[in-house]
Amino acid sequence: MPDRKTYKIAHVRKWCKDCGICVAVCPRKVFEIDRNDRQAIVNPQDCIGCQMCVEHCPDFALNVTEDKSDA
Amino acid sequence: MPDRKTYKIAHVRKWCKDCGICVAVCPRKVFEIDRNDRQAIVNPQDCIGCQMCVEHCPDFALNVTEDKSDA
Amino acid sequence: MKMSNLRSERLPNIWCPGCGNGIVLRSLLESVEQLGLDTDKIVVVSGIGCSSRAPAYTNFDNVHTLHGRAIPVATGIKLANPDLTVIVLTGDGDSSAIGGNHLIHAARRDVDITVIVFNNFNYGMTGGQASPLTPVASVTTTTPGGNTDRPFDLVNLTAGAGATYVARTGIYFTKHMLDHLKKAIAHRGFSLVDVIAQCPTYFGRFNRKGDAGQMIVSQKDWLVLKSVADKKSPQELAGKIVIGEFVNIPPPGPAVVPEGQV
Amino acid sequence: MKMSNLRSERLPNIWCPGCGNGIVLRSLLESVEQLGLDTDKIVVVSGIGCSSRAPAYTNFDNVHTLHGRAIPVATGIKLANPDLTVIVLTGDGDSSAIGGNHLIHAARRDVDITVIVFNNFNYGMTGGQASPLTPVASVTTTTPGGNTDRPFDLVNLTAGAGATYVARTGIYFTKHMLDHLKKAIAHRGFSLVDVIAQCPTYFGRFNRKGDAGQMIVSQKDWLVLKSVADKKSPQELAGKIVIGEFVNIPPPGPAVVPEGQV
Amino acid sequence: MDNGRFELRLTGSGGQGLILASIIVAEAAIAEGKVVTQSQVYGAEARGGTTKAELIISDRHIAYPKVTDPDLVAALTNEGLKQYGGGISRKTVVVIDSSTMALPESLNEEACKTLLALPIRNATVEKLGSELGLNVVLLGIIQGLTEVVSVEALRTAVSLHVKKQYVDLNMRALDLGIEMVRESATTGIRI
Amino acid sequence: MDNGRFELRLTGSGGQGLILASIIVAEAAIAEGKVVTQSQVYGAEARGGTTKAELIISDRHIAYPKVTDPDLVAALTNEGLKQYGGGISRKTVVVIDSSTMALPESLNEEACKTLLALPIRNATVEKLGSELGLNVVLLGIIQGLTEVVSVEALRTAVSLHVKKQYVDLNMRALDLGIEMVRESATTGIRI
Amino acid sequence: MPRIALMQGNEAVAEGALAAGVRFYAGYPITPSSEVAEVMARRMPQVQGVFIQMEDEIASIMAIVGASLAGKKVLTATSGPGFSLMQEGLGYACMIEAPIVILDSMRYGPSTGMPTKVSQMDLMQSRWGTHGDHWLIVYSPSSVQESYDLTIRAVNMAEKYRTPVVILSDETISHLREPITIADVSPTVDRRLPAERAGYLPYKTDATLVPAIANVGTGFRTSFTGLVHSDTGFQTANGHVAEALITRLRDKLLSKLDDIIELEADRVEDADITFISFGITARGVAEAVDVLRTRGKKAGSLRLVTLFPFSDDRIRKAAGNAPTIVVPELNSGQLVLLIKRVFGDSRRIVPLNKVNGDLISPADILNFVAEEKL
Amino acid sequence: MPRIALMQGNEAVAEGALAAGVRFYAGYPITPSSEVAEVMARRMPQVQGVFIQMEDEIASIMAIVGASLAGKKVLTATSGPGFSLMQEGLGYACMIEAPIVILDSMRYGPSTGMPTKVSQMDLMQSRWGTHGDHWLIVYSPSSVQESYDLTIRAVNMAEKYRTPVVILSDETISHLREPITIADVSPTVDRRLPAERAGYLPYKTDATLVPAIANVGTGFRTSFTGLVHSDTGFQTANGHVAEALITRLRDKLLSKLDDIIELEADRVEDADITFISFGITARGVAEAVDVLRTRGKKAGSLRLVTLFPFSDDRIRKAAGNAPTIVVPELNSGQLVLLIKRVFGDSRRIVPLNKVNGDLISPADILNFVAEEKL
Ligand SMILES: Cc1ncc(C[n+]2csc(CCOP(=O)(O)OP(=O)(O)O)c2C)c(N)n1
Ligand SMILES: Cc1ncc(C[n+]2csc(CCOP(=O)(O)OP(=O)(O)O)c2C)c(N)n1
Ligand code: SF4
Ligand code: SF4
Ligand code: SF4
Ligand code: SF4
Repeated sequence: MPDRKTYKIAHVRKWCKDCGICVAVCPRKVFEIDRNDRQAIVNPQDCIGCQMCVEHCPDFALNVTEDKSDA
Repeated sequence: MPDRKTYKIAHVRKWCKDCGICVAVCPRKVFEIDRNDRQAIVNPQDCIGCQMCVEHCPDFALNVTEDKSDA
Repeated sequence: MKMSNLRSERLPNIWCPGCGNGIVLRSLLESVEQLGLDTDKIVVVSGIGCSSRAPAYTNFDNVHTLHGRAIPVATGIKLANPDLTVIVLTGDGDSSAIGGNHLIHAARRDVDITVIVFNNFNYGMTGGQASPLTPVASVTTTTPGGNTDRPFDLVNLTAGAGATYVARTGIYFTKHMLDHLKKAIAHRGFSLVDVIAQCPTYFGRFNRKGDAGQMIVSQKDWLVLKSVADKKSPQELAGKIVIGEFVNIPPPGPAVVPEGQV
Repeated sequence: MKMSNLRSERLPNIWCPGCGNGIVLRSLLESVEQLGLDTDKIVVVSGIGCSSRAPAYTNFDNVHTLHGRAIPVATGIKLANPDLTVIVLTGDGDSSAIGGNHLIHAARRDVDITVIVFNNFNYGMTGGQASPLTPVASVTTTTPGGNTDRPFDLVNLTAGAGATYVARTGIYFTKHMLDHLKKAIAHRGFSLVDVIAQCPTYFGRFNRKGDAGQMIVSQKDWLVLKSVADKKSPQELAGKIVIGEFVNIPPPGPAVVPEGQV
Repeated sequence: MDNGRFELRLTGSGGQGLILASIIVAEAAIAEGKVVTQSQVYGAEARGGTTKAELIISDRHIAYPKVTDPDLVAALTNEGLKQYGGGISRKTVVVIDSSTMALPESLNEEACKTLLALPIRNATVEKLGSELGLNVVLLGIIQGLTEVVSVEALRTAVSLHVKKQYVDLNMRALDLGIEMVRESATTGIRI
Repeated sequence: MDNGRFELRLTGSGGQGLILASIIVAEAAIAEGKVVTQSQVYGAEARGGTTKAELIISDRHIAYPKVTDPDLVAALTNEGLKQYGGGISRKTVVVIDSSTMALPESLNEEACKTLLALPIRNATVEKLGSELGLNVVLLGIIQGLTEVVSVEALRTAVSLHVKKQYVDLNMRALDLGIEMVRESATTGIRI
Repeated sequence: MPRIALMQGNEAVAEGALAAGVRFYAGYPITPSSEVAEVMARRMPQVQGVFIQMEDEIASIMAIVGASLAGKKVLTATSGPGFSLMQEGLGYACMIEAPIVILDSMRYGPSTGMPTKVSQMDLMQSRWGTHGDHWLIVYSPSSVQESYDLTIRAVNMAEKYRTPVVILSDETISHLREPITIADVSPTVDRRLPAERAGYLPYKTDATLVPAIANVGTGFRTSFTGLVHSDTGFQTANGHVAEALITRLRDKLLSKLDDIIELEADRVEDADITFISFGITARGVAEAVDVLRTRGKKAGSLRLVTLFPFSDDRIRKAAGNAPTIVVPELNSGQLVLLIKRVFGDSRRIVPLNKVNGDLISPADILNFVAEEKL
Repeated sequence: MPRIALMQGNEAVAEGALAAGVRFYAGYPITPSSEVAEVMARRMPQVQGVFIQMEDEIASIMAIVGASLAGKKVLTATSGPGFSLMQEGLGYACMIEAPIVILDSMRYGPSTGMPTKVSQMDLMQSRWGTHGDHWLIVYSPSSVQESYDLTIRAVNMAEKYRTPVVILSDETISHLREPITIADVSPTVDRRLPAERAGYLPYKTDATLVPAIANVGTGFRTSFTGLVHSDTGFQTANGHVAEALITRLRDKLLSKLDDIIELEADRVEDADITFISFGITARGVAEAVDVLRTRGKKAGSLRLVTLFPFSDDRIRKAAGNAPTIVVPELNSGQLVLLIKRVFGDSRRIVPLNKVNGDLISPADILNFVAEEKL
């Protein structure tokens, strides 16, 4: 996908409670609750920056910003 | 006024507080607050039995019944 | 009317000359009489205030509680013995100031009690302070410059809380008052009647409403029947209070949610 | 969004995994940010409950009061210093059970405070008992057979009490929530926003609402925008809750009654 | 005013202005450098019931603030006298309003120093046109009988409590009271 | 179980079923004619935090109801052991879940009688298919280690607390725990 | 046949109340008492009783007062903050002589304090929390069994003396699980009711000083008011009546101390050091006394099962003659104030206080005795 | 120039508060305190202050707490029933250290009792009404002048020690009119405020033990909670912090008894009989002592101006050596319980109680002394 913006997903592990809300609200299945009941960022490349996860994370544990590193 | 009904107005003096409500609500000026600030029944003969005074007396001090004594 | 339910041995009552409370009391006694209720099964419950002394003049069981607390006591009585007719006699302060929470919760729960508010727009018993029903600009001992707080509209408040019967009436309109008290008492579920009464000693005097007689007769001028008011514009109704029946939701059939369903 | 008003040194917060409170908190912080308010002049006041712990995570002055008593404290603060923006963060129990009277009186007086109700339909902090907003038939620790008491509709209740701004929103609808929080805070006079949040630990678990993610996403199904709801029949709306702005009365110009007039 | 102390009790029914009357005497006494304590009973919230106002005037600190040994008791109703006649003794002067009250039989020569029955209400209505000012007439009577405060001090105190347009009326009321005492020396019923 | 008294403490995080586990042991002990007191701490209203459940089993009346001198401490999290490791002494057997916990350095030979590190979580997931039943596995471990209650009593107590369809699973869990202790004699890490 | 069941203190209070005939519960949840409400919510429907969750604690106490007047045996449960809110209603119940029972499970205060931590800080409040002169009974359980038994007793005493009874428990006992013995039938007492409608005077009393007031709805046309009232139940401002009423309210309890007061003395006769304590603290004391005795130290314990009425006399007699009296309690010193009054300068009275949210353990007591060289 | 004005006790409390800088009043009317609200309703607008009538007493105390946190000096006034309702809020104010002043004008209780009759029945409640360990200051005026002066003092003490202060007055003093002397300017004390935002810790204290907490809205981002809290003002369930907090709350007052406690002794030095009393009752005592002295009986009086903190020590010292101590009070015996504790068996402690709604007059005392052969 040329020209498509990419995003950096920052996750504050020590604030996260692995509640799975990000998993439920993300339209792109970026997150997963893994076998250890832990939140995991599995498909960061699919992120479209919609901020659903950020706005619904009750623990302020997510931040999604446009990745300008390769721009 | 032939045939016109007449009424007996019973007044319980010891319950009456001379508030003057009967004076105000009576359509026929049957009552008066006299010079001594006391309630007085001055025109009993004009009573039409409407019960306005009875129903508005806050002290249960009035009773108006049809006078059948001369019937 | 025979006043068989009047506890006449306790008369004269403690109220001031011209106080409207006795007129509401009379109407209550008459409604009970006309409804043909079993007087052994009636409990009148009140809070604290001039109006809350009313139960003492009825020949029913009576419970004079704490300021604002008649409704939870009444709730306890009714739930403990659902056969009883439980009637709360309360003042505007008692019911809507300190007792406001109980009022809205009883309305919400639709407890089958009847609340009769002796609404004289102020706290009579403590010397004429403002109540939550004191109209804007009225003078009371705690609003010497005129009340600036907006009053509740008890009808809106209790309807908003979920009451299933709400009416308003005025002591001048004795027939109207009697009718609505009867309907409220007969109503199954929470019912409230806001009865516009009068306190000539304080509210009347401070606001130059004239003597007791003038105060009562003037209700003709500033109370408007709902049927009439419905046809008027807000401007025409400025300064007036509408009386009539505002909410009358019949009780639902069987309990809303059968136990098994949940 | 920068979260400059988040007291991040106090994170992680005490709430359960998936609790909705943090989402409301975030929205509050964002609304204050977007409104550009002077953060030195903001006081957040709360009662007791899980939700009432929210102020501790804001970098504003915060006052954690007693169960149900945030509103009178907020009233005291606001009247003592009208320059301040005073925001009450409260739970459904805190605001509408024990605090119900203060709620309706603040609405009546139109005190210029904003009340944000974190409405999770139960008492979270004490272990999931029923609140006055618990829907009929819901299971809680004090309604093991399903709730039979009718809940308040906070919108009707506060509108009936005289509130000048009332809205309802849900935490799934973050933009909607943010918009209405901003409008409420900006409103001059009493404002309330009923925010449908979630308690997966108790209400969700007892009522089989699924996990936190399912609970939040399901708001799409049972919360209906007012604009949409206005076009629907009561039957179509059964089991749904309508969100949107319900009351928005602009403040009157000068004081209703000039001193001299009375 | 034995040992520099004077105890006054006024009784009647609510609305007769007795509390105000006692306050006015108190203010007059203060203006003359006296110490006072003024008090009243509040009925059990009933309105228009019987009331009592009390005043102690003294040259020095007053410890116990209630009247126990009244020098003067003025009653405007029999009920008031009945309820609040406690403590009347051989030193007490009792004033009653003979226009509205029956002579209290109990108050014979043994019971009090003097019983003075004056037609207070009738005189007020007759001379001042209405009952308005009756409590000030009573003030005049108190002054006339006891001189516990000066007429001047009383005039000043009264005028502080009435609207301008009524000052005149009230001064006449005061004079009327003083006059009634004077006349009573010859015409009033002293028992 | 010196002098007829046994003190047990379980610690871990909320939701692991430790309180229920302690209740089940309590019920088993009661069925065998013992006296018990069971208690727990409630965190400062925070959820999912560290918890502790305590149980005293005794032949006779128990006065002070809290564990002060534990015979057995079983911990499912390091945080739990840290917060509620108080009172561990030379008489104490300490069990930890080696699948999720680091070996606590403080618990050397001086500090306790035995430190037994068992892979409780892993074994549970492996043998029973999920973490469900972990607390019952722990019960088996407790039984296996102490025999403070009989296996039979424990089986009965467990079955009173689970739905019919899960009885089987739980009995297997119990057995697994007992088995783990038995094996640990040879394979478990005892320090 | 009596059965044995493992239950929490809170559950025991609920079950004890049910066994005593309580059929009306109104309450408002609060840690650490909420389980009482939760048990009642489940159990009341099973016994045709009423459970209602009210809008707050004020409504809760007023609702049980109402139900009591309608003839039910009633209970509410709360903790410090809620107990503070109930104070006005409690005084009302004293004044109208409504039989009601209130559990106050003490947590750490003041104010919201530490909701999940134990304390014994409401001791004085349980006696003096409401305004005006009043008297009531306060019981203090030390175990789950006693939570059950004393609740039955509280309900019975409330009915017998037409008085509010407070069960002053605490967070630890509320949440402690112990096996208790439950009798098939428990002794119950019902309030005395009037027989004759003619000449019925609700507050007229005989030698018992306890009025036989009719329940509402039974045709007696009875009257209740929190104002000073005469025998009729109607208000009066008569000073003599007021004095007689207040005096009777006092004497109806203070003349029955034999029936009301329970004190548990353990080895005080020959003690050199006696501990006076109540509630959960007494259990640490019991163990410490045992240990001290094994160490040759003559220790004894007096446990106050009934906290109020508090009889200086009885406590003086029951406490034995130890020259040193230690008063351990989970507060900054409340019971010790009363004990000082009881003994004046005749003994050495030593307070032992703990205010960190933990219990006073046997070790704490032993250390204290050692450190203070008692 | 000081001026003299005739006013009622209630008016004096209101005017005293205004003189002390009170600019926020929230209240709910109740006999016999309502005039305070009425005066404030009139006077507050004149001084740019705020008067608000709240929906009940709970809201009243919480509103003054709020206003206090926003920097105002505040007052509310009530009587027994309202004071009972305020108890939870009072404990909150103790815990967060909010300077507030409450007038409780005592009427006859319990419950609604006799609203227009005097009593001294809330004495113990003023100390123990709320749950949990707490400390506060209680003053008791005996005259209208003292109602004025002690109100100023109460406001100052509240600010100085960041504590609730109760003025425990009564129906008689509230309605008594006496001339009082009003100074042009009254001594006022303002709460200490923090200087530095950097490193600001609201509950960090120095040797004074009184924290310098910022007012809200001043940029300090301060935090208040009724939960146990650390120096930061934020909640903790740490037992050590809890213990330290409770201990400091106690010591900040108990270490300043010289400043807080005022006792008025009159001729106790050589007395054979000493009366210990407070409030209105002390005035009957004063007259009785005079009479007894003229009769050759060596009588003395100790009047407690400060009721709480109650220092056994100071009272023992101030009371002199009379072998007989009479404790007259308008209740069934409350102060006497404390006095018994103070003196143990070393003196004869005689209660003199009146509970009919009237005052204890000098004659009552003289008769009592005669009848009891004291
Ligand atoms: C807890 C409490 N607060 C305040 C009071 C004082 N009080 C008695 S009656 C009353 C107000 C009465 O007003 P309302 O209910 O309108 O009745 P009214 O006297 O006007 O009939 C008040 C404030 C009280 N008795 N108890
Ligand atoms: C006077 C008083 N009563 C009861 C409580 C116990 N209590 C604390 S929080 C709470 C209910 C909280 O429910 P809600 O306001 O809905 O908040 P949530 O915890 O659900 O966010 C209760 C009953 C208390 N702290 N104080
Ligand atoms: S920003 Fe949107 S797409 Fe990206 S991870 Fe979050 S929810 Fe998923
Ligand atoms: S209305 Fe009744 S109380 Fe009033 S004056 Fe007439 S009779 Fe008397
Ligand atoms: S004060 Fe007002 S309400 Fe009370 S009795 Fe008098 S007129 Fe009626
Ligand atoms: S109990 Fe409920 S409301 Fe409280 S933190 Fe947990 S999820 Fe949130």
